Formats: sequence, C-alpha cells, structure tokens
Amino acid sequence: MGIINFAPKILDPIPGGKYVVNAIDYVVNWARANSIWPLTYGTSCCAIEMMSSSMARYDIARFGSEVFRASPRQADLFILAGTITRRMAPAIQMLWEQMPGPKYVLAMGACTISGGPFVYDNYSVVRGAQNILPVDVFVPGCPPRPEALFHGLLTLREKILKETCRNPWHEGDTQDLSQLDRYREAAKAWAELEKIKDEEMAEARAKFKEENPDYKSSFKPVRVTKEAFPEIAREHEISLAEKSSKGLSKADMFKALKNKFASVTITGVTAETPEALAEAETAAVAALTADSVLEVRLNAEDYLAAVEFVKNDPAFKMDYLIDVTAIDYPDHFELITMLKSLEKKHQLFLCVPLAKDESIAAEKRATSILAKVPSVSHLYAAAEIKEREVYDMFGIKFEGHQDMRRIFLDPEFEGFPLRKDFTNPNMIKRPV
Amino acid sequence: MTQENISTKHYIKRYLKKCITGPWSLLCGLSVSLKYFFNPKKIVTEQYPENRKTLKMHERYRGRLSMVEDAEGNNHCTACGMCERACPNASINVQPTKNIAGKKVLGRYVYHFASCTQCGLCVEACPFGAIEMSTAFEVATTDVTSLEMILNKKEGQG
Amino acid sequence: MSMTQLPPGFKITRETDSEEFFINMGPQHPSTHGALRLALRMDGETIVEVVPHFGYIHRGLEKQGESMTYLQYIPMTDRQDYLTAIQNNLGVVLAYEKGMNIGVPEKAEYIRVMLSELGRIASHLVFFGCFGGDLGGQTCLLFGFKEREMVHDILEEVTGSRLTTNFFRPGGSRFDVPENFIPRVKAFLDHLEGAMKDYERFLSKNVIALERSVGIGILSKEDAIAFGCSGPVLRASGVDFDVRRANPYSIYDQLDFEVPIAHNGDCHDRYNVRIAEIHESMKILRQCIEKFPKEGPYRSKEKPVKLNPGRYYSEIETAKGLYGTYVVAASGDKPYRIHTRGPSFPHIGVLNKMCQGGKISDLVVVMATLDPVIPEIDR
Amino acid sequence: MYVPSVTNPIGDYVREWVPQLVAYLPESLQGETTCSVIAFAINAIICIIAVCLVNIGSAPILIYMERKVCAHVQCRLGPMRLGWHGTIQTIADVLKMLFKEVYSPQGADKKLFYLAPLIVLIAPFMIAALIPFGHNLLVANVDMGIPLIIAVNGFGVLGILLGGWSSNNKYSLMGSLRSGAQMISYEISFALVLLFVVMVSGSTNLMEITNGQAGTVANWMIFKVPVLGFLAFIMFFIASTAEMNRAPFDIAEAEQELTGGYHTEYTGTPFAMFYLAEYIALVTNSALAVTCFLGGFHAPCIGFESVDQILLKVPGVIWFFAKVYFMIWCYMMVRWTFVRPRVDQLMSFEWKFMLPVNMLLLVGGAAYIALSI
Repeated sequence: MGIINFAPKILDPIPGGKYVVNAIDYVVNWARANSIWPLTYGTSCCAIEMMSSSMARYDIARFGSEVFRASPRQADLFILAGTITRRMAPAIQMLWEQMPGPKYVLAMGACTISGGPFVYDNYSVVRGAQNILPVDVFVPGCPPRPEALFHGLLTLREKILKETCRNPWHEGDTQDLSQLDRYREAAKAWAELEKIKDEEMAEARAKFKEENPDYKSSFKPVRVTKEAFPEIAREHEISLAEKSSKGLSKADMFKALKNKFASVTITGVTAETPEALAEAETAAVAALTADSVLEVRLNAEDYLAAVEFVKNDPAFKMDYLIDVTAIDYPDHFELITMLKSLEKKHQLFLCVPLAKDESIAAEKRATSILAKVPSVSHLYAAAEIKEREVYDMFGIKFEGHQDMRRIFLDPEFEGFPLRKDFTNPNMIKRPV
Repeated sequence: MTQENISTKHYIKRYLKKCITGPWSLLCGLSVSLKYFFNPKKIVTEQYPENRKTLKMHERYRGRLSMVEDAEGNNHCTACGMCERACPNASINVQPTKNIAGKKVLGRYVYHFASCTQCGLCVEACPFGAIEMSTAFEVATTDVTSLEMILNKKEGQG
Repeated sequence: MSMTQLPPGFKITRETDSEEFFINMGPQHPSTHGALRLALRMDGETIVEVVPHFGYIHRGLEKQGESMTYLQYIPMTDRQDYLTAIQNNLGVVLAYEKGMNIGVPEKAEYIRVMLSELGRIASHLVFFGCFGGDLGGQTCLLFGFKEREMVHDILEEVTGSRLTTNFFRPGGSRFDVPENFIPRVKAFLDHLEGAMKDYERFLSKNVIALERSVGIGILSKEDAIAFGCSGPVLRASGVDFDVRRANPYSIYDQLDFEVPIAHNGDCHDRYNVRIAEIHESMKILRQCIEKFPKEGPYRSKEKPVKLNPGRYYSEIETAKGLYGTYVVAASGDKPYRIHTRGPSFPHIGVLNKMCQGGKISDLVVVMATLDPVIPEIDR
Repeated sequence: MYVPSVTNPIGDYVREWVPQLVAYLPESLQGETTCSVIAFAINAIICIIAVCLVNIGSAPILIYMERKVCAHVQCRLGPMRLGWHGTIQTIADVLKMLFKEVYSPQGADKKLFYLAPLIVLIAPFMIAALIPFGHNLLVANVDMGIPLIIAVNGFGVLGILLGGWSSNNKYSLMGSLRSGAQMISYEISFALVLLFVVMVSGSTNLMEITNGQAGTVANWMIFKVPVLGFLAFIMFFIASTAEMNRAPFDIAEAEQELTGGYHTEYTGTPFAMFYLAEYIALVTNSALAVTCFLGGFHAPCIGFESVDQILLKVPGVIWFFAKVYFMIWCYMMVRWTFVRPRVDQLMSFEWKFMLPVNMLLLVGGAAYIALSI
C-alpha cells in the first residue's frame, strides 16, 4: 500500500535507519489519525445523528473530519450509519472496495453491530456489518449521540496510532454472524454452567436443608410503588369525531352501497335469512362508534365496480386513495382499500375477501401467487405503487396493472413475507 | 419545463426588475452571513472531549442498561424475567440459578448491548426497580465481544 | 444502448435513441435522502423518465410487528420517520386507544400536542436545511440543524432520547414533563422567532433560490390528489386538507391555527408552505403554553396490554403528511397485522411526473421539497 | 546570443555575482554568453521556487482559512484540535493524501487520467509568474501580460475536460462537460472586463497597470472611473468565480447532483492536485483582481500626509498580500452564502446579462476616456 511500506526494507539495513523508520511512522500515523474524511453514506436514523454531529452544535470539524466526501475514492472512513439490508449489502461492499487504503470502518448504532431491533423474525436485515466488511470500531446506541460518535472517532484514532510500517494497515477479515442468536447462545451457555453448578452444589444444598429445615428467606423484594392514575372514558375522542364527521353518515353510505351491490355486508355479521341479515347489518352499522371507520365487505366481482361507483358518485366523491393493503387469513386473503373524500371528509374501507387458489400444490403454495383481483390503478394513480407493495408482500396479483413487479424485495426473492406461512432461512424466531 | 409565451415588453420589464431585486436579495443574504461571521457569540459548538467534566446527560437520558446496586453490590433483581419479556428484541438474558437454600435467584444478568435499542421498556416493566438506564454514553469499542455484558456483580438475594 | 429493450420500470417508448443514456442515482447518493435508487433516463442534461427503485432499506417492520406485543411495536415506529419519531408514536398509540377503549387526560393531550408540534418544527427545519443544502448552500443546512438541536434538547430532556423517543403510551405518556419544560419551550420559541427571520432573509427571497424553485416540479391539484399526496405537498398544490383540521384528534379542535395553502404547486410553494407551517406550529405551541394545565394526571389508569379484537384505523398529520396506522387485533397481546401508511411513499410515486423534462438539478430540488424519509417508505 | 533576463534586484544581484563565480571555471568556458546563461538559469530557478512557494505555500493556508471562515459563518468553530485552533490541520490532510493508495478505475484512459491534474495546475502557475507582487518583485515583466493571462486561463478547462472524460464515469463526464461550457462562456466576460481595464489604463503590461494606480485610493481602478470601475470590479468578481468553478458557480462539482463532478474518480495525490489547483487559482485570481482594480502593491493612501507617511512605510508586498487575502475572504463569504444556479441558468446569465453589461462597460469606458481627455 504505497511506498511507505517499503521504508523498513530499505532503511533497516542502514545504521540508524530504524529511527528514521520510527520517525516516518510517527509522522504518517499522526497525519492519518488526525485527518479522517468520512464518506457521505447513511440509510436511516443513525445517518441523521451523523449529520447532527457535523452540524454547528457538535461540529465534527474540530476533529478535521467535516470533509464528508460524496465519492468513496476520496474518503478514509466508512461510517456505517443505519440498517444494512440484504439488498443494500452488495452496494456497501462495492463502496468499501472503491475506497483507497488505508481505510477504516466504523459501525454506528445497534443495527450495524448486530442487527439491532431487527434481529429476530426478520428476513431482510444483515445481522451486523461484520458479515460483509471488516469493522474497526463499534459505537453502540440506537442511535448513538453525536458525542458517542466522537468517542468512536477518538477510539479509532488510538487504533490508527498503533500502526507501524512494519505492521502496516491491512484489510481485516469478515466474520459470519448471520445466524448468530445471542439470546439462545447465552442461554445455552448458562444452562451448561448451571448443570455443573447443580452437581457441585447438590451436596451443600442437601446439607443446608438438613441444618435449616424450616429456613425462610429474609429477603423481601420491594415493589416499586407506581403512581395511581384515574380511569378516563373515551368521551372526548368520540365527541370530537362526532363533531368533525361531515359528508355522508355511515348508515347512508352503507345503504347506498347495499342498494347498488348486493354482496355488500359488514364483516362478522351473519344471519339466517336475508331480512335478519339486513337488520343485523343496520344494527352493526349503528353500533359503530364515531371514531371508527365504516368497513364494508364485498365480493371480488363487485370490487372494481364499487370503487368506480364511489369515486364517481356525486354523493360519495371518494377522490383520495389512502392505502391498499391486505390481511392474510388461513383460508383467504382480505384486500383492504382505504378511500377518503377530501371534499366531504368521509372515509370508507372496502374489504374484499379473496379465496386462495386451491389448485396449487402444497409445497409450492408459499412461493406462488394465490389470488387475483382487478387493479384500481387506472382510477387512482396512487394505487400503482401500493398494489405493487401488496403484490410483493402477499403474492396477490392485480389484473390490469401496468407494471406488476416486486417493489421492496429482489425479483429473485422467494416467498411473500407478510403471509403467515412465510419461511425464510434468514429468519430466526423470537426466543421470548 | 414548459415554454413561456410572454410579450417582449413584459419580458424586458421582468428582466430589468430582476436586475434590481436580484442583487438586493443577494445582499440581504450576505448581510446575514456577515452578521453571523462577525458575531462570535452566535457560535453554539460544544467541544466534546474538552468539556467532559461539565457534560451531564439529562436525568432521563437512556444510555446503556445498568443495575441498581447498593453499597455492598447487592441488587434487587428477583429473576422474574419481566424485562426479558418486555424487550423488543431479546437483548436481555435473565439467567436464574438456585441458591444454597434451593430458591430461585438471579444468577447472571446478561445484557447484549450490541443489539439493545435503548427503548427503556425493560425499566418500565421491572416491578422492583432493579434496573435503570444509565447516562453513560462513551461506549465505543474496538472489540465487539465486550458488548455482551454481565450486569450483576453478585448473585441475587433470596 | 438499444432502446428496444428498456430496463424494468421505464415506460415511455421512443423511436429515436441516439442521444439517450441511463444514470443510476443511488442507492448511495448525497441527495436521495437515504437509500433510494433512482434510475434516470437522460437526454443530455434533460430527464426523460425517472424510475424509483425502493427496498434498499426494507426492514420487514410489519412482519416483525406481528410477533411483537403492542407495546413493543411503539419503539419500532420511531425508526420509520425518524425526523419526527414522536409523531409516529402518537399515530400508533391513537389506534391502540381505539382498540383498548381508553381515554386520555387533558394534561396528556397537551403534552402530546406540544411534543408533536415540536417534532413538526424539527422536521421542517431539517427540510429547510436540506432544501438549501441541495441547492448548493451548505450554510442553510447548518442553520436548519442549529435550531433543530434545540428542539431535540427539549425532547431529550422530556423523553430521554434525542431521536427515538418511544414516549407516548396508550392513555397518556411515559413520563410527566419536567418542571422547566414550559419555560424552556417558551425560550426556544422566542429564539426561533428571531432565527427564522434571519433564515428567511437568507434564503426565501434569494434570487438564485427563486430561479431554481419557482415553476420547477409543478404538481397539479388533480395529480396531487390522484397520487395520494398529503401534507405540505398536497397543500402547496392548492388542496385544503389537513388531518388536524379535517378530522381532528387530540385537542387540535380547541386550538386556533391556520392551514397554509399555496396554489402553484411548484417547489417554491412547497418551501413556503413548510416555512408557514413552522410559524403555525409556533402559534399552536404558544397557545398550549398558555392553556397548559399545571395539575392533573399525565396518563390514565393502565389497562391490560390487549386490544379488543377488531380492526382499528387512526390517522394523524405528521410533518410529512397523512400517517395512518391500521391494526388488526385478534386475541392475545400481539397484533394479527399492523400496517402503516406513510406519507412519503406516494410522494416518491409522483416523482416521475414532476421531473419529466426537467434537468438533473431540478430533480435534486424536487426531491428536497418532497422531503421524503426513505425508511418510512420501505418500512 | 540573446538570453532573456529577469529584471529585479535579486536578478541584478545574481548577475553581479555570476562573473565572479565563472572566473573559477576553465578558461575555455568563460565569456559573456556563459555568464548570462548561468545567471539566467540561477534566476529562473529562483523564480520557479518563488512561484511555487507563493502558490503551494498559500494553499494550506487558504484551505485552513476556508474551513475557519465557513465554520464561523455557520456558527461553529471549525478545526480546533490540531495545533492552536487547528492551524496544522491542513498539513495533516495533505500528508495523509500523499500516503493514500492511488489507482485508476477500470476502463479509464490511464495516461490522460494522470495527466489531467497536472494540466489543471499549469494555468494558475503561469499567471502567478506575471503578477507584480512588489515594486521589484516580478518574475516576468511581459508587455502582453493581459492577453497572455486570457490565453493561459483556458488551459484549466482542458485539464478538467480530460479528467472527466478519462475517468469513464457518467457523472464525471457530465461534470466536465458542464464545466467546459461554463468556463468557455465566462472566458468572454473575463476577457472583456480585463479589456476594460486595459482600455482605461492604456497598457497591457501588468506592472504599468499597477503603476497607473499609484497615489491615493481614489486612483485605484475601482474608484478611478466613477461607477463603471466598481461595476467592472463586480463583473470581474462574478466572471472569475465562474472561471475558478467555485461556489455558487461550482456546477461542475455539484456534490448534491454529481457527487463530485470531474474529480469523482480521483484518489490520493491526483485528487490533492485538483484540490490544490482550485486554491491556487483562487490566489492568482485574487491577485489579478488586486492588480487590476485595487491598486496592486500600492498602499491605500487617503490623501492625508501624516497617515500616508505611516502607510507608505509598510512594504508593498505586504499591502499586496493583505489585499489578496481580503479578496479571498470575499470569495469565501460569497461561497458560503449563496446557492448554486442551474446549468442553463448559469449560461443564460452569462449570455443575457454579463455579456451585454460588459459591452456597455466598454462603451462607457470609451466615453470616459473621450471625456477625460
């Protein structure tokens, strides 16, 4: 890595050359340790703290590190600020490779050290930057304060000052921690220790029991007295919702929809006869509190027509699509289309049960598309990306959608994460 | 961007107006930066390693988890495991053991600082006030294994 | 490159192909505000088409939420829109309260509103900084963050953390506010008033900033509604919609504030709306300081940690826009499904529409004024 | 045989001493020609060292100054921990960059890739040789000073274009193309403003231009021609900012758009050279502004005998550098205040505003000369 590393080879045979090498070491290390230019890189919360640290209050410039380089070729330090996902990992590796040596990596925050909040039940987060890069300094915290980052910088400085020409900077090694489950490891280790202890202590315990047959512990754990709080009813919120609700009432909306589409019902309402059903539905709608949203259930065949109807009907005028999402039940999906009228201020959720395709073999079910529904992206432009999300997460195909690709996950990704039967080799089940 | 369709007269008028308002607005901006440049009192920088002595975190600041211990190093933990269950990502291992009387007491309180998000839910959940969030923030390290900590010095009482 | 086979996502087909080329912006780029990748199809300096590629920070929060208790999910919302984490807490807590059927004491409501508005100010100050910074004026970035630090000081004193606050709980909040909270907020507001005057003089009328933002990235009213935009982006296009006004929560109905609206829908309007919102938030905070109840509980009696089975939806107005939380509760203390509707997602969806025909420099300004937070999109 | 001579006291001193030294040489080599050749060689080396010292020596000072100025505008402190108030921070930066790994990206044209930063350095060095730093401190007293500066200034853009093109990176290429367009456009304004100076002072020799501004402050070009002089100064300021690719006209680097423009792919020493060239250009452009508009090395006399006596005691070179650093400070304040225009706006600003105004300036200058005679 540069001519400096040949200095010992040339200078050592010369008498007194060692001192020259040491002097060179001192100067070079002094320069490297005091001029650390970080790379502008950040993915999430830690990036904001990293930015804060370069701002007026904390001012990373005092350390000479305010020169955040946008190009990796001019940077010395890679501050890994923010979660590393499996999709981002190759990009990060590439960035690191583009940096000229000697280069250092500082893992900032819990996510980059171990996966942080995303360790368990997670399919997309890399559990620790050590899996992909050699990390020099770890700064725990979520996110660490700017001061903590500075402490990390100072720690790195110490580390750089220890380098010599004879033992120059070299690329470190990565560690495979992708399947490390800290909780279970620790529990296992403890269980073994406990076994040994039990055996060792067995005698002493028996003896103790003999000597103190009616021993009672004097230790009484003191409970922390918690403040007492009054119970408060939900009046304010409900009256607030009542006051602000304009436009069509829930009952009117339901009635209008029911008249138009026969399949419209309310979730969970069942009855023997159509008359009883209608009565029960009206009762259910009337029972809805003001702060809840009317959620009507209708068949997939009526879905597109219903959305079109509420969008164009002058009484409804649902011009705003809040969201499209779905729920996975064991035997069916439910597609929720959340609609709103900006003008009339009323909301309506359409809930469409979609039967899962039974013709697909059991072993292929988890990775194949199980349901289809017409797309509403031609009615609401917002639905385009939302439907892609539902497709990506649930494997529900939207017919008539222009651009049905996965949105968050790689095209090669197998399975649909938000399904209940989703499995992934990278997922570790929560131990507690 | 769209092409504008305006008359020549209007265009010249706008051009001249810009010639006057433009420099003025720039001067306004410059006056602000000059004001800040010549006013050292506006500097808000806190010099971290130098101000270590005076730097105090707020009382509620959530640094790393620590055990409440008395002078002899006894803790209040009963190894009930409430904190363990409250933790969003299993960063706490409460490892109980049996004391000489055969009663379940705390053996080791393992804290995985590497994955802790410092949300404070464990402290909220603890019925005995045995743990707290300390205000330590200088926690950087070059050795990741040092982030797995055993918080209790002594076995739990019982 | 042959245009007959366009990379995925590009839709416009053209016959001439000699001058066009592709540029990848991101996933690590100074002005994509995080890990977002924009594939640009360029004709010289002019943008023909933008295709955003999401998912570089997709962390599977919703999947993880299904195996967490309701309370454990609150800190997870901090990590979505980390610029106003406190408002995200409020959003999810409001949905829980519906399911738990508990009310909130008056003092807690004031604490909620005040902290949310402080969060809004912090977020908009970051916007101010990033807007200036993306235009090339690094000084604006530092100015914006300077005052933001003060907000975060207050937040830290109250909640215990600067960014990831994890403060609100169903029925109130984690702690009471400390004694010096009100004087501190007051002092901060007095300071901010003066600082904002300076900052507006610094950037608002700056002729170069005007040239860069007026008439750039125009978003029509119809498009803004159709694409599901919300918050300042929607209001800058002339739609008078603010959840705090249209569908008030907490005590926003008792407070006197205006909803700033602009009509051109260009970058400068979005900037103006946000600056006006900082002033409105200050107005709200001043009213809250006056009305703040000194006595009273800061939370209601603790309820069991379960939600009654059912589906609950709450929406709030965060600094970015409409933040909805949809919780499907079954039996047990874990949600069956928890879904977040973040405001930034639709904003990136409309990016292509706003940038077509502009320059690459315009894209940077448009991105800055959309003010997206990528982890909130990807979740 | 004609040997060019360097005219300044040091040159005379060398010329005096060289014959004495030559006397020690073998007879066959002695003679007039040898003397003048050796004297020229020694003088040339001294000049090169002087130019390098002024240029390269000022770069770390300027970088430090820039970091401090920007820090104080932004209400922070800037480098603080290395030396007193971070004074030796830039030295550490330079040393570190020298010891960094150097490599070129895959697919780059290696020869041009490494040549580009050298080319960028040429222009400011050549201009520095033409600037009179004091009454006798001048490397090359060229009669065609201003035309030479205008000619040499175009060199910088070549380096940037080559650097951007040879990097094999789209961002670099876009940056260098923007920069090429920008510098070629602003060259016109730059030349026209200098022409105005030439017209008013009646000479293209920089020494003569400076001497034409001797006397009080009122004789400085900026005040000599009422209003027009100041306007020309502002025009020069804008044009030279654009020539140097400095913010707010740094669209070639535009970190937020192009991540670094033409030097995106450069590492270590080559990058340091680009960095250096930027700051040396800052010195030379400020020196040019001082020479042409602010009276060069003349003291800012105000017309009162007693005050002027004291002011005149200070050597001219100190006045010169004081003025240069004031100019640099102005450039820095502008850089840290304004935002960056878009590339097409920058062009239309040049062609629709700068050029007409400069033309008017020339007309005004002509009218001024006609009236004053």
